[in-house]
Amino acid sequence: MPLENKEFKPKIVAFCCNWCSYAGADLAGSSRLTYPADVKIIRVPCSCRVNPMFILRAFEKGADGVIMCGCHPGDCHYSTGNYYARRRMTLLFSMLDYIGVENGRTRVEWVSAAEGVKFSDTMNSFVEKIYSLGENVRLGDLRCKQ
Amino acid sequence: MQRIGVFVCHCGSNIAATVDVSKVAETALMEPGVVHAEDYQYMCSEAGQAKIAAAIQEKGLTGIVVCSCSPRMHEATFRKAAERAGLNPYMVEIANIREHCSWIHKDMEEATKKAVILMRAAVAKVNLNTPLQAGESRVTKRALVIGGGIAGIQTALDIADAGYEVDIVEKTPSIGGRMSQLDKTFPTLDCSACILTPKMVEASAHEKINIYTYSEVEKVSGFVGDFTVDIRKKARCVDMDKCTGCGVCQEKCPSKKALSEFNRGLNTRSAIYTPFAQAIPNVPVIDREACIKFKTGKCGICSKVCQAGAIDYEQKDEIITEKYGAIVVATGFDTINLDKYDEYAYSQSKDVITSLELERVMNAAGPTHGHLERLSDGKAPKEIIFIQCVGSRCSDDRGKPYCSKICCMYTAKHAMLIRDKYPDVNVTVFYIDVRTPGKNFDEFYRRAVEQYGVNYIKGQVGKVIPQPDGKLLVQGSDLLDNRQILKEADMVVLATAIEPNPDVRKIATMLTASIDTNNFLTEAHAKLRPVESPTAGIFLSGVCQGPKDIPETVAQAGAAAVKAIGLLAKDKLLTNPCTAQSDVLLCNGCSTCENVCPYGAISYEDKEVNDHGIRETRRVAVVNNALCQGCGACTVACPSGAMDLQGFSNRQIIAEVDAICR
Amino acid sequence: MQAIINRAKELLADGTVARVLGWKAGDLPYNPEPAYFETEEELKDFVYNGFCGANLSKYMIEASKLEGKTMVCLKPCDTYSFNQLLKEHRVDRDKAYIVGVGCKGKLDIERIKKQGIKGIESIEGAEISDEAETLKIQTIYGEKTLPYADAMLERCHVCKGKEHMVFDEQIGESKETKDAERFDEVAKIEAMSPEEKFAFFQSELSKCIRCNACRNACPACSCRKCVFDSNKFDSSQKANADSFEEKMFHIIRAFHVAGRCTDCGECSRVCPQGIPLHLFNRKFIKDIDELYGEYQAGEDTDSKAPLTNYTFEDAEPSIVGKRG
Amino acid sequence: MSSQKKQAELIKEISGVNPLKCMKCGKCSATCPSYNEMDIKPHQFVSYVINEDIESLVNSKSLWKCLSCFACVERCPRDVKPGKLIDAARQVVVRQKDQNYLLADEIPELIDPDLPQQLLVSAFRRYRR
Amino acid sequence: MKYSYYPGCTLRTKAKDLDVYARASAAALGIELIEVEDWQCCGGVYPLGSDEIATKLSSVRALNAAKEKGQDLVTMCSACHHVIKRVNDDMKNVEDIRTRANNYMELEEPYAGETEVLHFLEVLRDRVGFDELKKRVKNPLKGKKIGAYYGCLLLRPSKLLSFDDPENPKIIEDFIRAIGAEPVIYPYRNECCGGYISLKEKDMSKNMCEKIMASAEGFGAEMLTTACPLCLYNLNKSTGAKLPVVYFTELLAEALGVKDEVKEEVQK
Repeated sequence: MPLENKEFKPKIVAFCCNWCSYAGADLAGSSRLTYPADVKIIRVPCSCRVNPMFILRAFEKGADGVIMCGCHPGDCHYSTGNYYARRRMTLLFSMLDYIGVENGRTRVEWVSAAEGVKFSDTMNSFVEKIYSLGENVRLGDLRCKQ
Repeated sequence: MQRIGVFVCHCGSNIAATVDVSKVAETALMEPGVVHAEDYQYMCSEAGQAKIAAAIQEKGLTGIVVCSCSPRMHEATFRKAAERAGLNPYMVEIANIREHCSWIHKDMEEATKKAVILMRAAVAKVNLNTPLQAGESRVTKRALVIGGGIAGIQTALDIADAGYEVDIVEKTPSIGGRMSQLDKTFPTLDCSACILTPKMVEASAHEKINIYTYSEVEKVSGFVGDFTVDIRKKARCVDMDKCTGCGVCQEKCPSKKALSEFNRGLNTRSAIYTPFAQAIPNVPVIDREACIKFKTGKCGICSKVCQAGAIDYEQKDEIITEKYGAIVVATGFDTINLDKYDEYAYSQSKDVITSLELERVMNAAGPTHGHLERLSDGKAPKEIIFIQCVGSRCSDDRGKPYCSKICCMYTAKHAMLIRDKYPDVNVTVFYIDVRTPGKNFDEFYRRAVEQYGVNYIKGQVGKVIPQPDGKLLVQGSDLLDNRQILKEADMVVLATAIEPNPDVRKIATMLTASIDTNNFLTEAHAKLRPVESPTAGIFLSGVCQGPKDIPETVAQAGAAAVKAIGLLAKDKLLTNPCTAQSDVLLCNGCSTCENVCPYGAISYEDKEVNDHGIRETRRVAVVNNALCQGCGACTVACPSGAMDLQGFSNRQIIAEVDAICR
Repeated sequence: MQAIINRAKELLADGTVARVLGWKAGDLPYNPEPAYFETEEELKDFVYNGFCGANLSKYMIEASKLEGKTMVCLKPCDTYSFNQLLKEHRVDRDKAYIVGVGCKGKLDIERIKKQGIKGIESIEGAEISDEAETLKIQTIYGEKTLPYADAMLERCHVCKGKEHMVFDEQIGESKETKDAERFDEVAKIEAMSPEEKFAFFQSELSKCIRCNACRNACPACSCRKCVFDSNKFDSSQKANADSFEEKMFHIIRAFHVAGRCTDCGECSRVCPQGIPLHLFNRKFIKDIDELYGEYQAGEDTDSKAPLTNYTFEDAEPSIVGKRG
Repeated sequence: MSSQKKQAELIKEISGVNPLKCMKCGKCSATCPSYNEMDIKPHQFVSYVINEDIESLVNSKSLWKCLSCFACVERCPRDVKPGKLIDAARQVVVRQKDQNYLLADEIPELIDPDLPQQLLVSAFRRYRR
Repeated sequence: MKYSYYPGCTLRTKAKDLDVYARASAAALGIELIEVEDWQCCGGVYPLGSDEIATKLSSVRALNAAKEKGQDLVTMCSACHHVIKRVNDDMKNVEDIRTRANNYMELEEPYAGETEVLHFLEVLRDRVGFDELKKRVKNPLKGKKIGAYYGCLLLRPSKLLSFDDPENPKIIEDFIRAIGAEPVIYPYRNECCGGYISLKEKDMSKNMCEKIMASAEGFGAEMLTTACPLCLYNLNKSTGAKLPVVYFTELLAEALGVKDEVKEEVQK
C-alpha cells in the first residue's frame, strides 16, 4: 500500500517516573481527562533511569516522538534523580537538534502526582506537535546512504 | 523461554466498555512466550486471583501479565496471588489498560489497539524478568512527629500509648499550635484551651514522648524503617533543667516592644518570653533580635533576677541526630498574607482584622483581655461585618483555588458568640455559599441565623472604605435582592484563606514526600490511603494534607498514628529487590556511578575476576542492596552498561520500547 | 628527539622505568606508530616528530597492569587525557613516569595530500627541533613546499595550550599553535536549518564503515567492553545492517564521553573515512560550557564532571527549542 | 448556529473570557461604580452570555454605563473579568451598521471649553465604530 | 538620562501645563525627554477587542521609534500610558496581534515589544529615585496637604501595568513626600472619576467625583493631584467639595523651583 494513502498515526513513547508522573497519568485517567491513544507510557522508577539509548532506540524503531516526565525539580522521590535527568536530556536534545532532528519530537515535562490536568494537557499538546511534524524519518535514516 | 500467562480484567465495565477484552486476550496468545490467556470480570477478586493461581499451576507458568488497572492499585495484590501459587512475585507485570487506556479513550477500536500494545510491552518485559528475592531491613522502633499542634500531639499520644517512643519537633517555643490560639471551638463552643491544655500536659508527661520545642528538622536521610534525622535545637538561652518557670525574668525584662507572635502581632511581649501562660514547656526563650543584651551587650537583667541561674547567654544551637522508623508530618497551617487584597483595607485600618486575630481579641488572654473592642480606638463596636472567602476559591494568582473549609463554621461561631455576649451588636455576614457539611454543623449555622439573628447576605464585598470618622464603609453585593449595598461598620472581620505552613516545602523536600500545587502534602491515594505519603514511612496528620477542622484533624491524627504503629510493630521490613547490580566483568571502576548515587550505596572494591580466562584484580563497583533504593541514576551514568537495575533492566525497558514501536 | 632518547636511556639504565612508551618510525616517512622500547638497543627506532600525533595516554591503561614503571611521552594535549583517565581510576599514576614532550603542532598527512602533493618520498621540517615555518617535501615529481600551519591537524589550530597538565619532567619547548576558534565549526552547523544539518550529518555519517578506529583511539572510550559489543542493551546485532548501533553509534559514543572528552581530536585523526567526528564531542563541550559553566575535562583530577553534577537552577531541556 | 449563539461566541472570542469560570460571588457587582445606573448588573452579564441571551444584552442600558474602569477585572477572584465581556458586547453593537451610540451631530452641544481631546477620542473609540 | 517621550494629544492643547512643567522639571533633573517624531494619538482608550489591529498601530509606531533609538519610552498622560503599555504587552506576548501588526507596519525588523514603557512617575521612582529627588528639591512644599488621585488607568489591570498596588498604591504619596508636602491617604483615590462617560452622562461622572472629593476632603486634603487630563476635567466639574486639582508635574516644577520660568509658556 502506498504510504501517502495511510493516515498518519504517530507512535509516541512516554517515559514516566513511578512516583510523580506515572501517578499523574493515573490521576488523569481516574479524572477521565482524555488524550490521544497514540501515547504509550513506560513506567520507570525515576526520570534518571531513562537512558538516552532508550530514546534513540525508540526513534530508531519508528517512534515519532518521545516524551519524558518526572517529578518537579526539588521533589524527586530519590532527591536528586531528576536533576541528573535534566542535564542528560538537555544535552541529548541539543545533540538531536544539532544533527537536524526537529526538536519538537522530544520533550521533558515535570508532572507531579497531583497534576492529572497537566499530564493530559501535556500529552495533548505533545501529540498535536507530533502531528504537525508528521512522520519521523530523520532518526531512522541517518546512516542510510544517500 | 518463559511460559507466560496473560490475564485481562474487565473491571466490570470500567475496562470492558471501551476495550474489547476478549480480543486483547486472543491477541496475547500470538505473542512469543504466551501459553495462556483469559479475560475475567474482576481479576482482583478472589475468584479472579484463583484463576491466576490455577493457570500458574496447571500450565506451569513462569511469568504472568495482568492487564488491569494501574500497578499502583493492584500490583501488590497480583504479586501476592502469584506467590501463593508458587511463582516468584517479581515475575508479574501489569499492563495498565484502565487509567492509561479505557478511562481516557472513547473509541473502542482505538482503545483496544492501545490495550493490545500495552499488553505486548508487558509481555515483552516479563519475557526478560528474573525471579527476585526481597531482602530484609530492620525497623527502628521510634517515631518522629514534625509539628506540635493538636495534630502532632494527638498522633504522638496515640503512638506512645501503643508503647513506642515518639519525639515531637516543634518550631516555636511551645507545643499547642494554632488550636492554642483559638478562643472557642465549633460546633459545641468548648473553650479551646480547656480541651487542649490537658492533651499538652499529657504529652509532656508521657514517659514515651520526648518533646523538642524551639527546634527544627534540619536533615533527613535513610528510608522507611530506618530514617536518620538531624534536629536543630535552637539556643533558648535558658537552661531547661534549671528554669522553674517562675516568670520573674519576663516581668523584669526592660525590652517589651517585640510583637507577640501568639497574639498575631496585636500586642507586644518581652524579649524573654513564653508565648502564652499554659505553654509547654513552661520555659521562656530569649528573642535575640529584641534582647538588649544581645543588641548592645548591656543589660543582663533577666540573668540577675533569675534565682535558678537558668539564663545562659552563651548557649549555642545544638544538633541532635536520632534514628526513626516512621515520620509523621503535622506542620499545620497559617493564614495567607493579605497584601494582595487591599480592597478590604486590611493594611489601611486597624479595625479590619482576620478571623484568627478576632480569636485573640475574644480571648481573655488576648490583647484586649477578651473585651470586644476596636483595635484603633478601643471603642466597643456596634456593627460588625464578616467577609467570607477572602483569598479562598480564587483562581486568579492572588489567592488560593481551594475552599478553606473551616471559615463558614468559625464565622457562624464568632457571630453567635458576639451576639450572645453583646446582644446590642449587629452582625452581618457577606457570604458566597455557606458550607456546613459535618455533624451538627448546619444546625449550628442555622442557630446563628434563627436564634441569634445574624444577618447573612449572599454576595461578596467589593471594597471596604475607611471613613474619616473611623467607620468602615462596606460596599457589597446582595445578590438575592439584586442590589449594591453600602453599609457602615465599626469592625470588619476577614475569613482569610488558610495555606500550609510555608516551611512544609522544605520539609517535604527533605522527606522526598510529594507536594501538590498548593503546597499540601500529597496522600498515597486520595481515597484509600489518605494519611500516608507516597513515600514509604512518611505519614500525614492534620492540615498539612488539606484544610480540615479540629475533629477531622484529630481523627486523621489518630489514623496517621495507627499507620505508623503498624509500621513500628514490624521487626523487619521486606526491601525492594529492584536494586542496581554491577557486572564485574564490564565494570571499568571509573567511579562515575558512585558520584550520582544519592544513597552512598555504591563503593569500590578490588576484586579478583576471571574474564574469559584472564585472571586479574580489578577495581569494581559494589552495590549495597540495603542502601540502594533503585532509582537507576547509576545505570545511565555507567558508560559500559555494567550497572543495571533489577526489575527495570536495560533490556527490559528496550523490549518495552520495541514492543510499543513495533 | 635526541634529548628524549638520551633521557630514556638513563631511566632504563638506572631502573627507574622498565620500558619506554613512545613512537617508532613506520614504513613511510609520515606514519610513525606507538611502540614500547625496553632496551637501549631498541631505542634506535625511536622517533619523535610532527607526525607523532597519536595520543599515548590510553596505552597507559594496559601499561599500568605491567610490572614496573613505564616512561610515557605525552604532548601537552595528551596530558589532559591522562588526567581524565587518572580521575576515572583507569591508569595508575605510580606506574607512569611522564615525560612531557614539546610540541609545535602535529601534522595531518591527509591535509598535505589534499593540497595536491602526491608521491611523497621524504619530508623535511617535521622535526620537532626544526624552527622552520615550512615543510620541504620531496616527491617523485620533485620538491614541494608547504607552510607548516597549512599541514597541521585540525586540533592544533584550536590548541588548548602549551602547558602539560601532569608530568614528571619536561623535555623540549612547546608552541601554542592556536589560530582558530574551537567552536566556530560547531556554531556554523548550529546556524543551519534543520534540513541542512540533517543533510550534512547524513552525508558525513554515510561514509562510516564501522571500523571502530575512533573507538579504539579515543582515550575516553576506555571501557573494558563497549556497550555495542555486549548484550546489555540488545544493541549488538552485528549482522543486521539496519541495526541500532549502525545509526546511533556516533551519537551514543559522543554521549558516553560527554563531560569526559578532553577534545583531543584522536577520533577525527584516525578516521579512515575522514569523518569530522570531533564535531559531535565539541557540540557537547560547547553546550556544557554554555549551560553549566566552562569545563575542561582532564584539567584536574578531582572536579565533578558536568553529567554527574547539577545545580537547582539548571536550564530546562526546553531551552534547546528556545535557543533557536 | 442560532444568531444569538453566534453572537455569544463572538463576545467570548473578542473578550477572551470564559464565563463558565464564574462562581457567582457578586464581587463585580459589589465593586462597580456604575451599578445603580445599570439595568443588567455586571454579575448578571456573565449569566446572560452563558445563557446566550445576547438580545437582552445589546439592548441593555448597561453597555453605555460601564466606565471600563477595570475595577471588576482587577477584583474578580475567578478571572472572569465581566468588564471585558461588557466591552465585547459593546463592540458587537457598534460594529453593526448604524449602531453608533455617539452621533457626530450631537457633539457640539456636549462639549465645553475645558473639555480635553482625550475625552472625545475616548468616547469615539468606545461608542463608535 | 535620555528617553523617548510621548506627550499625547491633550498635552498639546488643554493639558499644556502637564507637558510644559514636566519638560521643565525633567531638564532640571538632568533627564532629556526627546519627543517621538510624528507621533499620533493613542486613541485614548485601549482597544479591548482582541481582533482589532488598526487602532493599535499608532502606539506601535511610537514604541518602534523608541526601539530604533534604543531608548525607553516615557509617557506623561495616564491614558496614553495605559494604552501604549498594554499594546506593548500585546506585541510582546500575543503572537496573533504581533504578526498582524507587523504585517501592517512593514518594518525592516519586526517589532516585538522590546521597548520599555515608563510613566514619568516611574522614571522619578525607579530611575531618579525619590530619595535623590528629595535632595534636588529647592522649594519644599511644606505644610501642603495633598491627596493623590490615581484613577483607573495607571493602576488597572495591575498585572499588565505593574505600576503599583492597585488597591493601596503609594507612588504618588511617596512623590508628594519627596517634594516636601504631606500626602493625604483617602480610600477613593483609586476609584473611577467616570472617565469618558462624562461626555454623555455628566451626572454620573459628577456623582463619582463628588464622592472622591468628599472623601479626600474628609481626610484633610487641601488639594488633589493627578496625572490624567480627563480625571482633572471631571474632578473640576464636581459640584460638591471643590478642592483645587493640579497635575503632579506642576507640583514638581514648583518644588524644583522651575515653575515660574515656564509659567508663560503654559498660558500661551
